[in-house]
Parts: sequence; structure tokens; C-alpha cells
Amino acid sequence: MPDEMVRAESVTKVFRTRAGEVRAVDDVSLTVHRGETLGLVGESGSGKSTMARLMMGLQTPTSGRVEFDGQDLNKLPARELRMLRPRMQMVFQNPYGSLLPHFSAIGNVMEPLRLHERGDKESRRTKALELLDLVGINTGHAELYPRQFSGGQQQRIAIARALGLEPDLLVCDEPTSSLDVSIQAQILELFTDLRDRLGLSFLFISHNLAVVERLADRVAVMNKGQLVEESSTEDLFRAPQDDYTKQLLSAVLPIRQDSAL
Amino acid sequence: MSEDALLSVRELRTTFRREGAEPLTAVDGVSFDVRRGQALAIVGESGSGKSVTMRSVMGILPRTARITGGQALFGGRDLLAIGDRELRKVRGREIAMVFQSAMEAMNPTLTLERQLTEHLLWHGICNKAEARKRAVRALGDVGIPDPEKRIRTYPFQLSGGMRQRAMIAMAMVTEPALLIADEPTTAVDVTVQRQILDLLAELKNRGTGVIMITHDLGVARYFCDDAVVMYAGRVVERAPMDRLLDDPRHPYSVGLLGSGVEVGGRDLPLRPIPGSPPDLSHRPEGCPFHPRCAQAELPRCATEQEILTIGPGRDAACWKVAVDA
Amino acid sequence: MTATEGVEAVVGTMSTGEPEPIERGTTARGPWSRAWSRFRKHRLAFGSLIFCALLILTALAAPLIAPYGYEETDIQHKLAGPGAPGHLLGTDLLGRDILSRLIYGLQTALTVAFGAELTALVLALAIGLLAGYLGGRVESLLMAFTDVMYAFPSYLFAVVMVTVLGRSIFALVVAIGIASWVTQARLVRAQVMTLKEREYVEAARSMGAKGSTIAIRYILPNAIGPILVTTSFAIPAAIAAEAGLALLGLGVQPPTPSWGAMISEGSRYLLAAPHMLVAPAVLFALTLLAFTWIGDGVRDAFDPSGEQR
Amino acid sequence: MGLAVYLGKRAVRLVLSLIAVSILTFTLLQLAPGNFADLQRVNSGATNFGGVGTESMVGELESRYGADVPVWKQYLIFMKGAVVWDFGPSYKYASRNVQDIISEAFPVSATLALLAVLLALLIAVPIGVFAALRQNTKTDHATMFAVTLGHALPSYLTAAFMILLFSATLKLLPSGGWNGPEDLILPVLALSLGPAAVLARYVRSSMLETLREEYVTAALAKGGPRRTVIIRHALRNSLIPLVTVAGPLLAALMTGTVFVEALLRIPGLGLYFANAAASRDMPLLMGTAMFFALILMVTNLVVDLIYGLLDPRIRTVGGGSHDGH
Repeated sequence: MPDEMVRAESVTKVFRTRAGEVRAVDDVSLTVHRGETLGLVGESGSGKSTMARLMMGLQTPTSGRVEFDGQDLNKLPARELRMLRPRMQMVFQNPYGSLLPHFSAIGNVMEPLRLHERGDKESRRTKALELLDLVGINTGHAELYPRQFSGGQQQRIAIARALGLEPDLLVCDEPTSSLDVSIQAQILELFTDLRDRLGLSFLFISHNLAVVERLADRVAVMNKGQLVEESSTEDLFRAPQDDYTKQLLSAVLPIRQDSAL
Repeated sequence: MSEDALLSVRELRTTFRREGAEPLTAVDGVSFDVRRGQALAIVGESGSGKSVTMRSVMGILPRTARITGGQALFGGRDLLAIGDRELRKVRGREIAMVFQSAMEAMNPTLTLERQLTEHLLWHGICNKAEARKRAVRALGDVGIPDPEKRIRTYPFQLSGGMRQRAMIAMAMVTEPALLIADEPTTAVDVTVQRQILDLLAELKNRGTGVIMITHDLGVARYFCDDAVVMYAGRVVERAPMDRLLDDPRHPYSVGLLGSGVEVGGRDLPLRPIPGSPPDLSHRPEGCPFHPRCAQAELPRCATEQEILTIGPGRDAACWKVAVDA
Repeated sequence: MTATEGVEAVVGTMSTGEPEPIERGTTARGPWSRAWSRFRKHRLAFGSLIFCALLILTALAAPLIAPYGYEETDIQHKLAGPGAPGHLLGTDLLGRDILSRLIYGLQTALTVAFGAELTALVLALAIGLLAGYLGGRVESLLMAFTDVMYAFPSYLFAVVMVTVLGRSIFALVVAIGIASWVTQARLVRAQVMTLKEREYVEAARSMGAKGSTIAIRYILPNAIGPILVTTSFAIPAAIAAEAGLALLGLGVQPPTPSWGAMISEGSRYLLAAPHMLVAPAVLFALTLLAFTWIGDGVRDAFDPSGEQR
Repeated sequence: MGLAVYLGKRAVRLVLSLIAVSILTFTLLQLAPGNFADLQRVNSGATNFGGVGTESMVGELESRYGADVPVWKQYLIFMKGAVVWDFGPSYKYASRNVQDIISEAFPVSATLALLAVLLALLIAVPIGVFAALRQNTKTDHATMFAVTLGHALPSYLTAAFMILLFSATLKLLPSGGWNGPEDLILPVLALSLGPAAVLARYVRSSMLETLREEYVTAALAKGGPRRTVIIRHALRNSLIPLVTVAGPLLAALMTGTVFVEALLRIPGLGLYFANAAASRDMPLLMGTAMFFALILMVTNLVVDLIYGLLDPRIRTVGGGSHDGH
């Protein structure tokens, strides 16, 4: 079993817009190893979200290749790519937008199980209830619709949905940035807990350095579509090499008096 | 305490009318002071009433809102009592406001010139030519290069950081005594955030009082001298900024700090507050925080809440804290 | 105080996090049940729904309800005024009972309107969904076609179609249906395009859903609200179109009655027999209003803030 | 993208659309039952031609109307004429050329349409703004009720009610015809109510949307007098998109006066078009259809250009983003 879960090899993504060509991702190579959490950091427009979608095979790179567990995602026929999907799941920034508004909470969680024909309806239901319980949603509220939940609860439901297919890789695109501080902390706890319990590989994308520092084993920094630095979390925060990384770190405003910075 | 205060808000209460339901109380008995050349942080999460508080003082609430009590003393006048006509003379001239996103707070179809000068003319501060001069100077002051040329452009033609600066210039061109900044750095990248704060700090040093509404404790610590923490429309704690962050007292403040993650704090345990903030239409009786509070003692916490002084310049709305103190 | 914002607006500006106000509660309420309960609260719309249901029943049971056949002439009472013996609303030039002709005219109007809108809806859904979902070359082609059709004034097209197909109910259904699908197809596509950008579509793709599943199971149910709104406004428009064509002498072949023809005839004998114009005009107006109010209700039900146009 | 390039692209698209419309119409009309000579006979009122004489007569007519060549050639001949504004003789009005009929009748329809749109704007803008400023009050509801009436009733039905009232009952106005300025009143009124309703609804919701923008609040926070802020910031920006509705409405009216023309016996182009259809006058039908399509497309193009001029955001990008529908 190779050590690499997903590997991007010098991928470039160019978008054609009315304003001209935009190089969202420019010759980036990135690997998420089995069982590790890779943090991907950058400001708005750095290309980090596009990178996530490229690594999920949701977008096709203009050049370069992405391999998931040794398989080139962009060479796979659509059907086989769909069959591979259960092994990589995604959690999005805007939980309300990412849930199906016309499905109840449990309906949303059951949907991927139904798509991949896992078990019968009854067993899917049982499993979905277990998942909702796992992420801390009162199962008595399983029949409510997404808009009846608060933002934090919606994100929990989205996480439950992503976990249903027992993925090897979970890609999270700014999963806490639309949430209030106290709710963000709850979700971070949940991620830490899930990672320890389920042994997932994580690609965790955020503009918030503190969040990434807390969760990631390794951190990659993107700026203007390019990868500027990549190293272990400890090294990166203790001794950043790249100027841009240094600039990012020095811009952080500490909260506590005894903060390390 | 309010003798040297620039603005003193006392027992402010604002409600929103709703169709077919009881009015919703968004701000409930809020009091605080801001001093000249000092910055006050109003800290809270969504729905805590921090923005509504400042919009009440400015008299720019939506039509469905009503101020049902309190005072806002500014320069010897009660802003809540003088009526819209008089308040308008204060608004934009003596108290100015900076918003979260300049993209939204600046009119996309008017040039910077028009938007930076119109209130100078409304308030009769100077004539058009002089207004233009002042606007150009203000743009230069906030660090926009080539202001003579830039003043003829539209907001969308500037970068995010420049646009935010232009909005600050728009607020400062009348040289107000008090600036209200509503999450002024939330919409910008971290690398720009510091520049915007330093810009505001310059104003503070020149004697302008600042009220900064924010949910970001790092920003609050960097920029502000005092802090007010709000939860579900009420003030739960008031303290000098450093004291609040290093030694929070109210259980909600403690929880907020325990939830905050920061760089270098990797090994500090996260202590999130369980549950979510109440829907304002179902606000718990007594202390609104008690259902989420680990130290809550019933029935007292569910029936009463009063603000108690717990130290120099410090109050907390929790009787348990006062007992400990 | 500023003038005109709702509570939603404030909550919107104050919140830094949640995208829209949360509606909490302990009973599950899906989009449909919410829409229906809102519709029921719209009294005018609910009343109109009952009125229109009665109209439809009347049209279905026309031969049982109408006192005379639409061709039956009463030579004794030509141009009789309202209240003439046996003729509640009077008779026309040939002595035909106006009430009976109105009832049969209702039949014509509703058949054409519902038939046409069904045609339009099926065409619009098929083309809009295909174009909106598939994108690429298929979309360009379909939309280029739709644009050409859009540049063609819809009533002009209907007139040409009737010229080609002749003056029958079928011809009118096809003519009006084809003339009005364009607007709807554009709307469906716009809806699909908007919904396609929603994160849940990307989420569905990342779960491994097929394109057809996404289009039919995820996008269509959410597009249906706005489509239903347009369709409910399109029904009175189609009724008006049928009458309009009849007014131009391009409606159903006489003696089959049509309200448009009756109005046109009435206006010609305005001074001698105003009742010939009053009765059809009033009934026609009421019908159109009732259907429009239903449309209002449907719109408010699906878009309570009233922001979509 | 430069304006010239944009205009060029739009012009090419317009020509292609026109060609498509012409092919579509021509093909459809070819499918119409009966050859044109039969129709000619019907139109001339003759009932019993028969015999040898007829055949030669048909041949003569066919060559006169150019129907003795293959269909595709007929189409090319038509297009060749159309480009130089020559649609050939009408069937029904045998002594006249189609283009002369258009030149004579179109101004009538255009006058009605222009006056109706102007009147509609005059009615709609104040009503829409008024309703928006009083959102959710009784005044607002009453106004919107009236708007629904205008929206639901087609112009010819309004016209029917008007002649019942003004001609039959009050005997103030003529019940139709085209003899003097007084004949304009009924049709223009009847034609304007529907568009007025559409526009008023649009103005109201556009205004509501704009009033909710943060830049309106920001302008008030600068101390702007309410009226000034509403006019300069809110009204201006909410009327810009109105162009996109008013333009197509004008185009639709140019071609949609037909029903009122038919009811009130006004010799506009719509009426000729309808009569052409009823009597299967193919050249007239083809000519008017093409002319109407051209009018519609040009109006849409002009609307897009005006929209670009009014909104600086689009102006700088080059105007390509907006479709105008």
C-alpha cells in the first residue's frame, strides 16, 4: 500500500474569464499522505480552493496530473471516477448552501448511501442516525430541514454526510470560517475527535493560521496560485522560510498575553 | 466616570417590530462610555446586538426598529432625544462611521469625489472647490497613491485594501470627534488588516475616539483600550482590554476566550461553549447565558441578572463572579 | 430613521456568520408544506383558487349547465337585453343566448390556455434543463435558437402559426404554447444556472452523483417554485392571448364561441346593445384577475420576501 | 473589449437573428394550406372561375408575384428585395407595395406605443417609489392591488371598458376611428396601463432592494438629508435597471398595439398585419413580420447600450455582460 493518499503533480489551472486568463493554480505539487492532516493556507484569491477541487477531481487541471491512491483522476472514465468518490469526501465553507434544502437532515445524510447503494433503506436510516449522533445532532431532530438548524448544526450535518461513505480522505474547504468563534471551536473539537477515532487523511484548507496550526501535521502555503512553502507545522510556525509566510505570520494579532509570538 | 466621556450610552434598549408576534428585543439595557483618543471594543458574536447598538446611537436603524429607552450623551446632548433633524447635524460630521465592506458601503455608481465631498456640502462645512481639496488630502492621508487622479474613479476600480482606505477617508474628511468602525477588517485579508488598523490608530492618536465593533479578539487587543462584551443583546462584561483577555470573569467571556484559537496556542486545550446562542425571539429569562453556563445555579440565574462592579473599571453581569471577587 | 427595511435586512447586516435567519422549530417543515401554508394565508389567492376551480367545473360540465346550445338561435328574441324571458344575460344579433355562449366560450378559453401552457412548460423544461445542465455546445445551440425565438414578438409568431395551422383549438394550443415557451425556457435555464452554482450541486458531484440525478433529483425540485410562479401567471396570459387572437379574427372557427370574438362583436354594437359587451368583458376580467391572484399567491408562497421579479 | 468591437459583434448577431427569423417565417408560411392564387380568388370575392381562362390567369398571377420559381429561389428573391427595402406588392391591397403600407401604418402604431410608454413611466415611477417608501403599509397594499388589476387586464379589455364608460355612458370620447387627436386618448390610456403596472412593480422592488443596500445606510450615516439620500443614492441606482424593462416593453408595444387597433379601428401596422394573416396576404405578412423583428432587436440593442452608459460598472467592462432581457 503506497504511503500517498492523493498526489498532485505540477498542476496548473487556468480559468478563462471575460477579463482574460486567470492562472488560479500555477504549477503546484502537493501530496497528502495516508493518515496525515495537511493544512493548506492562503489569502483570498490564492488558489487554495481551486487546488482542493483539483485534488478532489471536481475540476480538471489545465496541465499536470492528480493521482488518488495511484489512479490518475483525469484519465478515469466518468463512471469509474464516480465509483471512486466514496473514498474521498468534502466539507464546504457554507454549510447551508451545501445541504440539499428540500431533503431533511437525515435525508441529506442518507443520500450518498443511497447513491452508492449501500444497504437497504432501513439500514441506511439506522446508519444515518448513528452518524448524526456521532457529530452531535439530537436524533430527535433528524426529520427537520436544514434551514431549521443553526449554522454550526448545519455544518455538523454536512460532516455526518461526508463520513457516511467511510472515506479515506476528507477535504475541508474553510469549514469553520462562516461560523462564530464559539461554534468554530466546537467544530474543531469534532474534527480532532473524528481524526483520532477514524484515522482519516485530511486536507484542511483555511485562511486562519491558528486553525491550521491546531489541526495540521504539515502545512502548505499558497500565494497568487503558487505554492510558496511547505513543511511540518512546527517548523513552519517556528521558522518560516518564505517571505510571504513570514509576512502572514507577522500579521497575526495575538489574543493572550502569554502567546508564543 | 462619564465626566471625561466623549459618548456615554446608558440603558439603551432597541426592539424590532414583527408581523404577528411580540416585538423582538435586540438591545437590552446597554451602557458604556468612550473617551477622547481612546478606543472601545464592542465584542460579541452574530446576533449579540453589537451592530444594532451603534446603529441606534447613529439613528440609522431600519424602519421596523424602535429605541424604547435609554440615553446617548454626546457633547452635552442626548442623541436619542434631540430628534432626527438635530441628530443629522451630528451624524457624519461629529460622529462618523466605517463599515465592514467598502464594496457595499460605497455607492457603485458615484465617483469617489462625489462620495467624499457630498457630506462636506450637506453640513455646510465648505464650498465645492474646498471640499474637493479636502477630499484629495484625505485620500492622500490614508495612503492612496496619486489621489488627484484616483478621486475621479469609481469604488469598484480600486483593490479591496484601497477601497477600505477610501471609505476611511470618506469618514474622516469631516474630522469627526468620534469614529464608529463596524468590523472594519473582517472583509480584508490578514496582511491588509494590520495596515487598516494602523491607519485607524493614527486617528486615535490625534484625539479621535473610536468604537470598534468586532468579533476578533486579536484585533480588539491590538487596537482597543477598553472592551464591552455583549451576549444576546446585553452587556455581560466591561473591562480594560488587557484585563478582559488575560483575566476574563463572566463565564461567557471565559468561554469566548476558551473557544478562540490563536497561532502559538496549539497545545492549549480548546474549551468550547456547548450549545448555540439563543434565538432572540426565545431569549432565556434571567441571564440569557445560563442554559449554556457550566456554573449556572438555578433558580437564581434563570430569574435575575444585574451588572455588578468587580474592580476598577470592571463590571460583570454575573452574581457568582461578584461573590468570588 | 431609514425608511424601508424589514427585520430580515437587519439580521442580514448584523450577522457575521449565518447566511440567513434561522427558522427554528421542532416540527419538520419542508419547502412544499411551507409554501402551501403561506399560500393558504393569502386570502385573495385562496378565494381565487376556489373561484377558478368552479370555473373549471363549469367548463367541464358546460352542456349540463348552459341553458341553450351555443348555436341555438331564438329568432323571437334577437338582441334581447338582460333579463329577457329565458335569457338571463340577453341574446346577441342572431338571438343566441349570451350566458350559454359565455359558458362554452369559457370551455374554449380554458382548453386553449391549459393546453398551451402544458405545451410550453414541457418544451421549456426540456430545453431549459438540457441547456442549463449540459452547458457547452448543446447549450449554445439551444440558447441561440431560443434567442432567435425571443427576438420574434410572441403574438406575431402565434399569428403566423394560426395562419399555417388553421383556426382550430389544436392550432391555438400549438400557436400559443410555442409562442410562450421561450420566456419560460429562458427562466428555467436561468434558474438552473443559478442553482448549478449552489454549493449543494458541487457537494452532490463530490458524493458521486450522476449528471441526470443532479438535474432531476436535486436541481429540478428547487427550480420548480419559480417555474410554477411563471406558469401560474402564464395561464391568464394564455387566456388573454386566445381572446386576443379571436378579436383579430384568428380565433376558433365560428360559430364555436370565444370571448374575444364576443367582445369584438359587442364593441361593434356598443350603442345599440351594450349588454353584448358588458357581460363577456366582466366575466373575462374576473377570470383573468382570479388567475392572476392565484399567481400572486404562488409567488408569495415561494418567495415570501417578494424580491424576485 | 472596445465599444466598436462590441457593437460589431452585436450587429453581426442581429443580422444572423434576422436571417433566422426570415427563414423560419418563410418556411412556416410555405406550409400554409392552399396556393396563393386560390387565396387571391377568395380575396377578390370571385366564386366561380373554373375553365381554361383560370389556368392562364393563375400563371399570370404567379409570375406577377414571383411564385413560378422554386421555393428557395423565392426566398432569395424576397431577401434581395428586403435588403433594399422592397417587399413587393401586397396580395390584398393589390395596388400597393408592402413597404409603402409599412411606411404609412407604422408611424401610427409607433406614436401610440411611444405615448403609451411615456405615460406608463410617468404613472409607474412615482407609484413604485411611493409604494416602496411605504412598504407593508395599507397604502402599499392598495397600490399593489391596483397594480395587479393593471397587470391582469389586457389592453383591449381595458379599452373595451373604457369605451363602455367614456363613449357609451358618458359620451365624452369617440368609440374608435382615426380622425383627430381625441382619438389618441382611449388607445394610449388603454395601452399604458399594463406597462405601467409592470413598471411600477419593478420600480417598487428595485427601490426596496436599493434601500436595503449598505451604501444607502452609509449615506444616511454621513448626515445626508433623507430626501437627498433617497434621490441621489437610492432612486438613481434603482432606476438604472429600469431601462432593461422599459426598452423591451416599448418594443413589445410597438408590435403589440394590434389588439387595441383592431378594437378601436385604428389603421396601424398591427391591424394590417392581422388582416394580412386573416386574408393570407403572404408578402404583407412576411414584410411586417421582418419589420417587427427588426424593431424588436434594434430596441433591445439600444437598451443594452443605454444601460451600459448609465452604469459605470458595465461601462468600463465594455457592456458585454448584460443581455438586456
